[in-house]
This record gives sequence, C-alpha cells and structure tokens, in this order.
Amino acid sequence: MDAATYSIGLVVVAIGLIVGFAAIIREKDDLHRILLTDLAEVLALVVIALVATDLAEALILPGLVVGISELMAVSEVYIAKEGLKAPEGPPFHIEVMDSAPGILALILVAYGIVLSGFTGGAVAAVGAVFYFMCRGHAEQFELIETVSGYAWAIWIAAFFVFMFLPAYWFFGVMMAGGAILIKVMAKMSLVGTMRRGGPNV
Amino acid sequence: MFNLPTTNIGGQELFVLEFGDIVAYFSPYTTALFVFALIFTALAIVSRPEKQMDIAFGGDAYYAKVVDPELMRFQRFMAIACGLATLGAMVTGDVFNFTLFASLVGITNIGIVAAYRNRHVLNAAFQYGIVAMLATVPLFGGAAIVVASTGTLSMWELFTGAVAVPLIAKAFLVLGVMGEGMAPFYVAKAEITRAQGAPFILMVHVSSLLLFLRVAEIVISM
Amino acid sequence: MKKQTALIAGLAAGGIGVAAGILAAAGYLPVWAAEILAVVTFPAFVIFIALWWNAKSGEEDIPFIGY
Amino acid sequence: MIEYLLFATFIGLLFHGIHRKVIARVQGRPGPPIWQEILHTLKFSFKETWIPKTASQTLFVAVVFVAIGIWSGALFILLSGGSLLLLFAVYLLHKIVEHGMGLSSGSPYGKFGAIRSVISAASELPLLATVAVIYLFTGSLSIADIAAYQQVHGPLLILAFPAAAAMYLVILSKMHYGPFSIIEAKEIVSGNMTEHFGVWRAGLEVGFALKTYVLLYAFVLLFIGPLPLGLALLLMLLVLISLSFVCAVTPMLSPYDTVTIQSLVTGALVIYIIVLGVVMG
Repeated sequence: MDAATYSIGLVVVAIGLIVGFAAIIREKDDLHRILLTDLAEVLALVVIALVATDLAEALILPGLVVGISELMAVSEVYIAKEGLKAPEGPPFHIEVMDSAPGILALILVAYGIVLSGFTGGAVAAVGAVFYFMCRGHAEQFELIETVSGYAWAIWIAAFFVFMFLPAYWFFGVMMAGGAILIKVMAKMSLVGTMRRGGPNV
Repeated sequence: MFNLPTTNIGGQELFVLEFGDIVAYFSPYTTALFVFALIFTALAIVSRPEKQMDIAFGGDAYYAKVVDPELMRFQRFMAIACGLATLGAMVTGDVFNFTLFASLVGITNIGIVAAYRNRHVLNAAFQYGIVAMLATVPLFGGAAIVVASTGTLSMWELFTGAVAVPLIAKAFLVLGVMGEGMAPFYVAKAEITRAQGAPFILMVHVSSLLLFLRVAEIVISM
Repeated sequence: MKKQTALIAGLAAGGIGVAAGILAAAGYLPVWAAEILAVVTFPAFVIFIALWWNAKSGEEDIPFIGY
Repeated sequence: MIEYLLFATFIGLLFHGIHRKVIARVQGRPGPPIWQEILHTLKFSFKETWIPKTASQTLFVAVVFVAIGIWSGALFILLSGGSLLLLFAVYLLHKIVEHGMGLSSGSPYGKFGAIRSVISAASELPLLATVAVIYLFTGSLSIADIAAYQQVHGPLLILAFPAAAAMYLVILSKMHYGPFSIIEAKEIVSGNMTEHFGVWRAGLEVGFALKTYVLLYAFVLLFIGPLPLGLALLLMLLVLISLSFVCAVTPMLSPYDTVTIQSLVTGALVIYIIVLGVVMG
C-alpha cells in the first residue's frame, strides 16, 4: 500500500477512535461501555491491518485473541459484579431449530472442511454450535476436549515436520491445515456453549 | 548476528536466546528485571496468603477474615500467569511481542483483582478492565506504526541510529503500557484493604512497575 | 530455627561473600560475578547472624506474660 | 565487596543518626546521640523474633532479604559505573518492597502503609524526568559516561539545575521524618513496618541505611562528578544536613498533597525537557 492510502486510513482510524473514546466517556451504562470498548479495540486491529503486509496479517491474530480474552475477562467481572444468574423462563426457540439442525450443521461443517484452516474452523464451528443449540449438549464436552487436544498435538507435530523435514512440507501443510480446522472448531464450540449447560445454549 | 547497538543504556548484551525468529536478549538491565520478576513469581508460587485482620477503628474489636480456597487458587494461578507474562515482556527482543505480553499482564491483573468477591473490589476491577482494554488500542497502534514506518519490529534494527521511529509511536507505546499497568492505582482505591492474598496482589505491582521500566528502556533506546 | 543452623548459614554466607571479594581482588573471579555473589550473600549474612545471636540458648527465665 | 557493604551500612546508619540530631537541634531539642540508629539496629537484632501468625510467612521474610539485596546491588551499580536506568529500576523496585512489607503482615496498619505507598508512586516520576534530562545532556545512561562527561563539561548541578532539584526532591521523599514520608506516619502506627520487629526490622534498617547511602552518593556522583571517597562523603553529609533542615521545618503533608507536589514538579521538569529539546535541537 502506498503512503497516501496509508495516511488516509490512519485519518479514518483516528476519527473512529475519537468517536469511540468520546462515546465511552459519555456512556454511563457498564454493559454498553464493554461493547464500546470492544469497538475501540477493533480499531486497534484496523491500525495493524493498515500496514497491509504478511507480517501485519500474522500480528492481527494474536491481537485479536488477546482482545477477545480481555473482553471475556471483563464480561466475567461484569457478571460477578452485577450478580447475574442464568435467565429463567423459556430459552430462545424458533421453528428451524426443530426442523433442520442436522442438515444446516452438516452443510456448514462440510463447507468449513472445504475452506480448511482458520476460516474453515470458524465456519465449521458455527455449524457445531448451531447443532448444540438445537439438540442440547449434555455429555459432548469431554469428547470435544479430547479431539481438540489431539488436534493441537498434530498441529505442533506439523511444525516439527517443517523444522526438521522441510522436504515433506506439503504433508506438513496438510497436517497443520486439518488440525487447525479441528482445533478452531472445537475451541469455538466450547466457547459458544461455555457459560450455561443444558439445552438452552 | 545480534549485537545490541545501544550499550550505553541497558549495558552490554550478554547473550541472546533464539526460538526460531523469536529472539529474547539479556543485557544487564533486562537480566536484572528478569531476575526480579522471577523472584516474585517464585514467591507467588510458594507463599500462602496472609490471614487478614480487620479492626473497627476507635475500638478494640477485631476479626479475622476467611479465605475461600477456591478463589485463592484461582488468584494464585492468575498471579503465576502474570509472572510468566512479565518474564516474557522483560527479555523479548520484539516490539509486538512486548505489546502482547503487556496486554497479557493486563488480563491477568484483572483476574487477580477480580478473584475477590466483594462488590467494591469487583467494581474497581471492572473499571480497570475497561482501561486495560482501551489501552490495547495505543499499545497495538504503537507497534503497528513502528512496523509501518520502519518495516521491522526487531529491537536490534530499531535501536540503531539509522532507523528513526516516529515520536507518536513511542508515545503510544508508553501510553499503552501505562494503561495496562494502571492496576495498582485501581487496587489502591481503598480496595486493597479488602482484597486479600498479599503475594498475589503484590504481583500486580511487580508486573506493572517492571513493564514501565522495560518500556522506558525501549523508548529511550529507539 | 536452631541456633546452630543460623550460625552456620550466616557464616557460610559471610564466608562466600568475603571469599568472592578476595578472589576478585586476586583476579581469579570476574568482578561482576563477585558483585552478584556479594549481593546474594549479604542479606543472608545480615539476617542469619542476627538470628543467631538472638536465638534462645535454652536457659532463660520464662517471661512474665500475664496482666 | 562485603566489607564495602558493611562500611556503607555503617555510614548510612550514622547518617540516619545525624539526620535525627539535626532535626532535633533545629527544633530546639537535644536529640539522640548520632550513633543512636546504629544502636537501634543492634538492639532490634537482639530482640526476640518470630513471624506473626496472620502473616504470609514466606513473603514476610523474603521482603527483608529483597530490601537488602536490591540496595546492595544498587551500590555496586554505582561503583562499577553501570546503567543509570538500572539504578532507577532499583528505586522503583523499592516500592515493591514497601508494598510487600505492608501487605504481607495482614495487619490493617501495614495495609494502610502499603496503600499510601501506592498513592505516592508519583515520587518516582521526578526521578524518571531527571534520568531523561541527564540523557539529553550526556547522550548516555551509563554512570561511567556521565562521570566522564562532567569531567569535561563541568558538574551537571550547574548545567542542569532543575534535574538536580528534582533528584533532591526524590531523596527528600524517601527520608525519615520528612514532609513526604506518609507511609510511616504515626497515625498508622509505623505504617508498613508496623509488624516487622526484631531481626526483620534490623534487616530493614540495614537495607534503608544502604538506600540512604546509595541515594546520596548517586546525587553527588551524578551532579557533581567523581570525587575521592572522603570528599564525596563530606558532600553527602552536606546534602544530608540540608535535607534534615527541610525535614525539620516542614510538617508532614497529607497524602494527596504529596502527590500534587510531586506531580507538579514532574510537570515543571517535563516543560524544562521540552524547552531543552527545542534549544538543543
């Protein structure tokens, strides 16, 4: 990216930041402030993204992970602080959740596998979370955790292939791609179903 | 390959530790900070929290507070994680890694403070959490501007005289670290008397002071 | 802590510190290493020597503690 | 090595005694003899010692070791002409010792001392500004380089007077009985040292004596230049006596006032740095 575009981008980010920070200062409701801080944090990622090199792409992911974990930590504090409990009463329920969980989840997971890698994992995870939302998830946790653990081990093993047997790089890529797909999917399903058990995800 | 160009700030480079392209370096300065973080991480691992006494001012009444072992374990875990993140931040030779470690310190600090179930403490933790999250914006922003304007994040490149780092990036880095390391002030908002677990609460101070010291070195050297 | 233990620890720390200083002066040890040794041993020396000379030897009176 | 540490401890304790004597004389009292603090430390070391039942035991003891350790380290940094930034680091780490002392005992008075210590974090800022000014002048943070610079260009006390004033304020805020010593104010008994008695207190006194020695010596070394030991000690004594005068005639400030004053000084120094930056290009 040339310098002119970069500076235009920076100006846009600066405007966004000013708007975001002004909103945070004016906002009094704690829940809204959490949401606004997350918006401001996305702008930090935008600043990194503006660099627009391979390096920047590699930096966004850890930045995103740290951002999400901070968001989760603050949300947990918010829940504890307000003494919030799981809601009583009927959970979210619409017709499609009875009629088509299997087929929709299958399509999403299959498409995720086709995409593979991080993006694929995310798409497949949406499918898995949707399935659990519809059918409930009482005992699947241990299984998911186990699968996730093995996927992680395979992922690491793939890195060793890159390091010590560079000639087999294609095999390493396939191992890493498949493993990260399963890993991201497993992790996101866990996150998606984390706070409350039972059918009302 | 690695030769620290600024020997007049943190001292001569002693040795580097390479993990692939992730390189940590030890100069007398970073080593001293590293050792200090190590000492206090070890203390957080081995020492048990104090049994807090509370007095009614103006009278003779005092009572001991009870420690919830579950929360204490969580707090200790967070304190150790915080120590490890600090250790990383002290010796890393990469600006972006430094910012990552700094925000990690921020998260674990929230955890340490939030592990005490008291409304006032939780309120302070929440406010601090918001500040810590906002601080990631200048923190990552600073690192991004560094890489955009110089094309590198390696401190060996950045510390040479030939590479000019814009002032705004330095200011952003300092601002970010100050935001992440604000925890002691929030804890100090009279809540420290309520929050328990001295070795763990102390880790909050250790990490933020050490982060501040490290960023001072980085910014002066750049 | 036993009186004996404190004395041994204190003397050992002091001994190491002094030995490091002498070795550095004689050129057998780099100065920075001697300094680090001194920094590590000096606190131990101070504390353990003090603990040694205030430790009970076992023949004191029982202090009056009732009011 | 260790003999120099013992010497510094001795001189530091003697300085504490002189400090008390001068304050007393300024206030028209006879005051204790000047070796009182040495006797004091010895007395504490002979007292019966244990660890309070409520304390976090490991931390309670470890903090004493750390206090002596960091200041012995600081002394060697000064002597070997190491990094000024490292000295600044030791000064900040002393804050951790203060926190740890107060927090580890479980006593509410100790905790209040620790809180005040957190609040008075502003006392570190003038030192950072001082470091920055010195760097602007000498282009190096190695103490040896700074000493060499002064031998060529004359003492920094004249060249960079505001920085010296800020450093003076920093030392003042760590002096006993001073306007900034809110962490050991008597309304909270002995602040964060309340529960450290016997050998632990003696150890802390040793650490603090080293601290006084190091800070005064650093002031002389950084702003006047390398001198023979006798002359340096004399100048340190003069600085100390001037500090004692300030301590004797000023009341202890309220915690928030200390922060205000220290922040104002830092602000003034930042303006000075900016002006310097513009002037020196």
